Amino acid sequence: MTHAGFILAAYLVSALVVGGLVAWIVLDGRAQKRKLAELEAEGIGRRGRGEGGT
Amino acid sequence: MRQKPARPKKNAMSVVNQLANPTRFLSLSARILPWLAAASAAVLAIGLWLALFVAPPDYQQGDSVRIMFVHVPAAWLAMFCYTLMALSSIGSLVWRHPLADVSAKAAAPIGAAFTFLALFTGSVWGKPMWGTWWVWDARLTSVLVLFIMYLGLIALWRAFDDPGRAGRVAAVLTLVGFVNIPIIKFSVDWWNTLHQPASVMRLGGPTVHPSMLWPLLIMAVGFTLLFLTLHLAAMRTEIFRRRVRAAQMRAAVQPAASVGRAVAAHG
Amino acid sequence: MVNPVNRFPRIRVEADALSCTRGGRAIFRDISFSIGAGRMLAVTGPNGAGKSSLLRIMAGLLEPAGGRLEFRAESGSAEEAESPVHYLGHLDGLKPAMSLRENLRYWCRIYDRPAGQDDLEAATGRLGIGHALDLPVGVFSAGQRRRAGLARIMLAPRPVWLLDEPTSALDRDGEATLGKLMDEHLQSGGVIVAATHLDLPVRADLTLDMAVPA
Amino acid sequence: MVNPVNRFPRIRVEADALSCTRGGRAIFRDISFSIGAGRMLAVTGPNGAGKSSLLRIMAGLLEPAGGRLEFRAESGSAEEAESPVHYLGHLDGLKPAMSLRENLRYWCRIYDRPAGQDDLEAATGRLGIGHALDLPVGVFSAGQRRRAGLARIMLAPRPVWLLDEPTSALDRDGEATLGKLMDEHLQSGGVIVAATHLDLPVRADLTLDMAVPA
Amino acid sequence: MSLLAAIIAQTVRLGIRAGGGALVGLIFFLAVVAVVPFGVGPDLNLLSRIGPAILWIGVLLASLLGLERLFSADREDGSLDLYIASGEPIVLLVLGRAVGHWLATGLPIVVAAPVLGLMLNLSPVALGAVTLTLFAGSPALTFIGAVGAALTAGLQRGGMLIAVLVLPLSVPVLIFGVMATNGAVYDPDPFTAPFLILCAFSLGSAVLAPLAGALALRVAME
Amino acid sequence: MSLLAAIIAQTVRLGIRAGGGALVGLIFFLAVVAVVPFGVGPDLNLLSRIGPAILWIGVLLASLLGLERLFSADREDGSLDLYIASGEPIVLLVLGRAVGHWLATGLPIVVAAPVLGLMLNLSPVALGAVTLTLFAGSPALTFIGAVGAALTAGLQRGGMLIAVLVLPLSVPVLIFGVMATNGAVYDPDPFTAPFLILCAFSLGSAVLAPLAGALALRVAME
Ligand code: HEM
Ligand SMILES: Nc1ncnc2c1ncn2[C@@H]1O[C@H](COP(=O)(O)OP(=O)(O)OP(=O)(O)O)[C@@H](O)[C@H]1O
Ligand SMILES: Nc1ncnc2c1ncn2[C@@H]1O[C@H](COP(=O)(O)OP(=O)(O)OP(=O)(O)O)[C@@H](O)[C@H]1O
Ligand SMILES: [Mg+2]
Ligand SMILES: [Mg+2]
Repeated sequence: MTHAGFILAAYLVSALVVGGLVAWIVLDGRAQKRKLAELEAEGIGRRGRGEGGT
Repeated sequence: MRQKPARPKKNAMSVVNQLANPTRFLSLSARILPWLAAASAAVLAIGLWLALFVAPPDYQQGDSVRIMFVHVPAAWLAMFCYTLMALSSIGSLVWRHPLADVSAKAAAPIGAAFTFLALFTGSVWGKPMWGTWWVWDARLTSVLVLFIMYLGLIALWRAFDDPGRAGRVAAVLTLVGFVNIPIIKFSVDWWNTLHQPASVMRLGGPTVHPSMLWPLLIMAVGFTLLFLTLHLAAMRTEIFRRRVRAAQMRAAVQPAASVGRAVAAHG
Repeated sequence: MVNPVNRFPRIRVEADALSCTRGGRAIFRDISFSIGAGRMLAVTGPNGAGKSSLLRIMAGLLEPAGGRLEFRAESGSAEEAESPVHYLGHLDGLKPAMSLRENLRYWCRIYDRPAGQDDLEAATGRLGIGHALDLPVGVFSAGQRRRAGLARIMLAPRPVWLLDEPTSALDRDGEATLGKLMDEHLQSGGVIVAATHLDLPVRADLTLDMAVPA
Repeated sequence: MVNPVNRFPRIRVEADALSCTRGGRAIFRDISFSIGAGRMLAVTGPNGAGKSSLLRIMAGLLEPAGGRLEFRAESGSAEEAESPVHYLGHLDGLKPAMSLRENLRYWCRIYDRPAGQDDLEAATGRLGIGHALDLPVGVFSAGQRRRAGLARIMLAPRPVWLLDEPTSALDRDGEATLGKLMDEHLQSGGVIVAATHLDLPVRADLTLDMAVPA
Repeated sequence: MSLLAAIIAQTVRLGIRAGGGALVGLIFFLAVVAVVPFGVGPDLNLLSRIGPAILWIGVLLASLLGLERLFSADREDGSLDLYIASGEPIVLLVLGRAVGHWLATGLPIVVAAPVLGLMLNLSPVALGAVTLTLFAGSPALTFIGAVGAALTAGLQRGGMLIAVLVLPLSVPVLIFGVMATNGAVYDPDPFTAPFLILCAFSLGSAVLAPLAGALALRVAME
Repeated sequence: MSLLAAIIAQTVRLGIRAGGGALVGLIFFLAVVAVVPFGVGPDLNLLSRIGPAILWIGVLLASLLGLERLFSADREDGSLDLYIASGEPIVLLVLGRAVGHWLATGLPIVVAAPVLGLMLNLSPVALGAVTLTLFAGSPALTFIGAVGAALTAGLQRGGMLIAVLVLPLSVPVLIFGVMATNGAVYDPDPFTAPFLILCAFSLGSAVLAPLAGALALRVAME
């Protein structure tokens, strides 16, 4: 292949960026879910006495 | 128990209203998400195989043309994502649609990532093709400006600690930016055609041959599916984040809403 | 100009099932009241109950999450173009670098009630800050600043006064003056809504106690 | 670490003919007092009399224009390197973006009194903000913020407490806790100087009334 | 009208008073422009070639950074609350503040520009051209910046964030400003067209920016 | 030592946390550098010639403007009062805040500089040289800026005023920085001497700036 280095760099970095994005979204999502579960276990989840919110 | 503000505007749009319910959105998206993820993985796999092994090298550009198969979809999505954010911003400003905020906020980092990819793959392609990593060409600079706008939006979001306020303020900026993008594009075009050194090669080149067009289109579909998957997942995360925040605030500050009744002073 | 009667229309303020959400959190709900010209509503409740939030909604600074709020002319007088309310919050809206005179002049121009030399001197004199008319507001003590805020309200008559902790930062003498001003305003047909957790210098006709239900 | 006796030296605070000038204006002059370990001085007076200014001088935040201020060890104990005072002013010195735990940890490191998990939980628990340890301080209400300031003082024992309007923003329950903390501090040989224009939850041994001379 | 005049007058007064930003903006402009020759080196030909660009970029930065307190001060001292409660249109507040800020800060900078141009070895024609284009174009910068100031009014750390938000939006103004200046100096290049576009930017932003700024202030109240 | 570490750690954390200035500083740097070619024109030869200067000026502005809240935040939230009342030396506070700020804001900018250098068509040698000199010289900018931040801690309009106070002081750093960079690229020019002077600036300011800053904070207390 001609320009193999450039092609490799382009695809590798694309994979890294997309992979990083996926990892971030998945991990962040899990962390938020875990926190919400903890709060709900303490009885202050969204079905606590309050209301509203998104 | 959940109380909907009685907004006449909202009543007029009951379909949107149904989707506006984050809980419904969560259950719906949970069902769609696995399929969407699988579909994007499959299409991307096919696309990559075509792009890397099937598509012929270009007679002028050699194998480096394979960069196109990531570069062009990334560039398209960079623009698509901003359009989506602008639409969401209208949703959050006009209808105060709670999911619109979430959608715009979740899209910004993804859009920034795709814009970065377009810039990066373009540079990596430019080095062998033009002999330089970067030229101040009209199209390139427009993408750079778009990238800075994404970053500015992300910074603005991070600067507020109240997500509701952040969402509405960012929506205003998104729309202002959207109005400005054509102006920027057009002025950059003119700027560049006046000053452009003749040595810089025109983008686009010869019309694309079908043997390259198909892989390109499939990659574009794959990228779009990937974007939708990521966006949906990020929206879910954002909803959870807001629920966590609301619950924490409730725990810290005040357990429930006050009520009260006016009574005449005795005597 | 300073004729105390009929400087403004007689107004009735009505709230119906107002609710308020801030930062995604429900602050209060189902607040209703109705108060007519010449009467005063005291809003009480513990810290964080939402007293200030209610006043901000009435001043048009916050969107209510639900419910209805209305300022209705009692006599069938024509709709006024200008807003009927004066808001006195925790902040006094004075530019520290400008003198008291300049600050008051500015607000009079915003309210479109040009105030003459005399009006300024009368109002500030009554509030005990007449001598400070040409001092920059930045050097005022908290109490003086509060009095300057009251002078702003006095200079442009409007029917509805929304007072958030009006006695805060005032010493005894300032409180007495405030009481007199409030009395006069009620007498001339104005409405007062005052949020407080201390005693007010004027007896309220109606009390709204905001509290979290047990 | 939390042994209440002899965590700090017994100190006597003496002021002699202190005077204060701010922005070129004389705020007060000729303030003298002397107060020993285990006793409390209440500083009272109308708005603008200079109560806060006096406390700031004692905390080393303002230079006195004249006079002398001394913190003297009562027992002949060796001079301590560290400053003997804790200052609780209108501002609480908390970073809104950081959690309560991070904020308190930071101050403990500044005071060089490393606080363990337990100390933090004990102090905040007593003040009724234990559940908020991991929340950013920015979302606290004024009362909670005040309690966080008290927790900072509790965590690093020092003999002299300078409290400026300590009850402000506290509700009844918070005031009671503050009273207990002040009592304990006096009992263990500390000194308290508190500026206020409201009632304090603890009876002062000495009162300094800073009336403006007529 | 009297309302708008009152707002403009107050803004100008606050700007030029001690502690106001007008003088600081001017000095900042001087400092930024003066620093460039140190960085680029003392090549006079090069300097005169990029001189108009330097002046334009200096004006851009100085106008953006000075806007920081335009609305956040109003928010912090409570006058924004009072203004909104007064029921007058917020658009007029934004318009008045922006115009006042340009009069107090932008205009002095434009007037100072030719002096600095001398230091950058600009020809007389270039001096005139750069002053004229700055005069026509700097209002657009202020108006666009005012939107940024309104967006960040509720925040503590305004300055740099405003610049970040607004720099990409000001690129067209910069492009046409420099283009018109060069058009006046170098013969084949056009002057009239970019200059008219520059004026159009200023006029257009004078209409649109107050609307967007008012929306931003309104929406950020909460 | 633990005291200094605590201050540095807190500053870094506040900087990189949401709402902190580190990210904004980086984007500001990117935006400023990207805006210059729109003024100067897309001529790559010219850009590569003035590239190091652009990068240095960008770093200068980004470091100075980001310093705005370094001490005024401490003042507004009362932690400056508490720190002084605690009896610990103010010099350490200034030192810790400055070091923390450089770690959170300055370092990322230095790391990003070569990427932007690519866009300005710098040669590999120039890229290396500009990164190295920025690394050696940017602490001096932060320290000098910290003095300005301390001077303006009590004032509302921080950002631009800091820049005005500090720009003249930073000009020597800038000059030697660009000089050393050019020295590495163009053969006859010297590199070692200006580079050593640059390092001396950083070291000297690390000693002097905390002293001056502490004095300024003390005086601004009143
Ligand atoms: C950093 C550098 C670059 C950036 C930011 C960039 C940006 C873009 C953008 C935004 C598009 C989508 C345009 C549209 O659909 O309207 C695009 C498409 C394209 N780019 Fe690039 N590009 C860069 C470098 C390159 C290079 C070096 C080449 C090849 C020599 C190249 C070839 C193409 C091609 C063939 C297309 C698709 C054809 C078309 O839609 O016109 N690009 N690029
Ligand atoms: N900008 C805001 N974002 C989110 N929550 C807020 C905001 N402002 C206030 N709150 C919350 O709203 C609640 C009500 O606040 P409000 O100021 O109306 O109370 P209040 O009754 O006036 O109390 P106080 O007696 O202390 O004045 C408080 O719990 C407060 O934490
Ligand atoms: N930074 C300053 N510069 C100039 N004068 C000041 C400054 N701070 C306060 N003053 C003035 O000093 C006087 C005393 O202020 P101080 O805050 O000590 O009063 P105080 O007794 O604590 O009043 P309060 O009961 O309102 O707390 C006031 O008249 C005030 O205007
Ligand atoms: Mg209140
Ligand atoms: Mg006081």
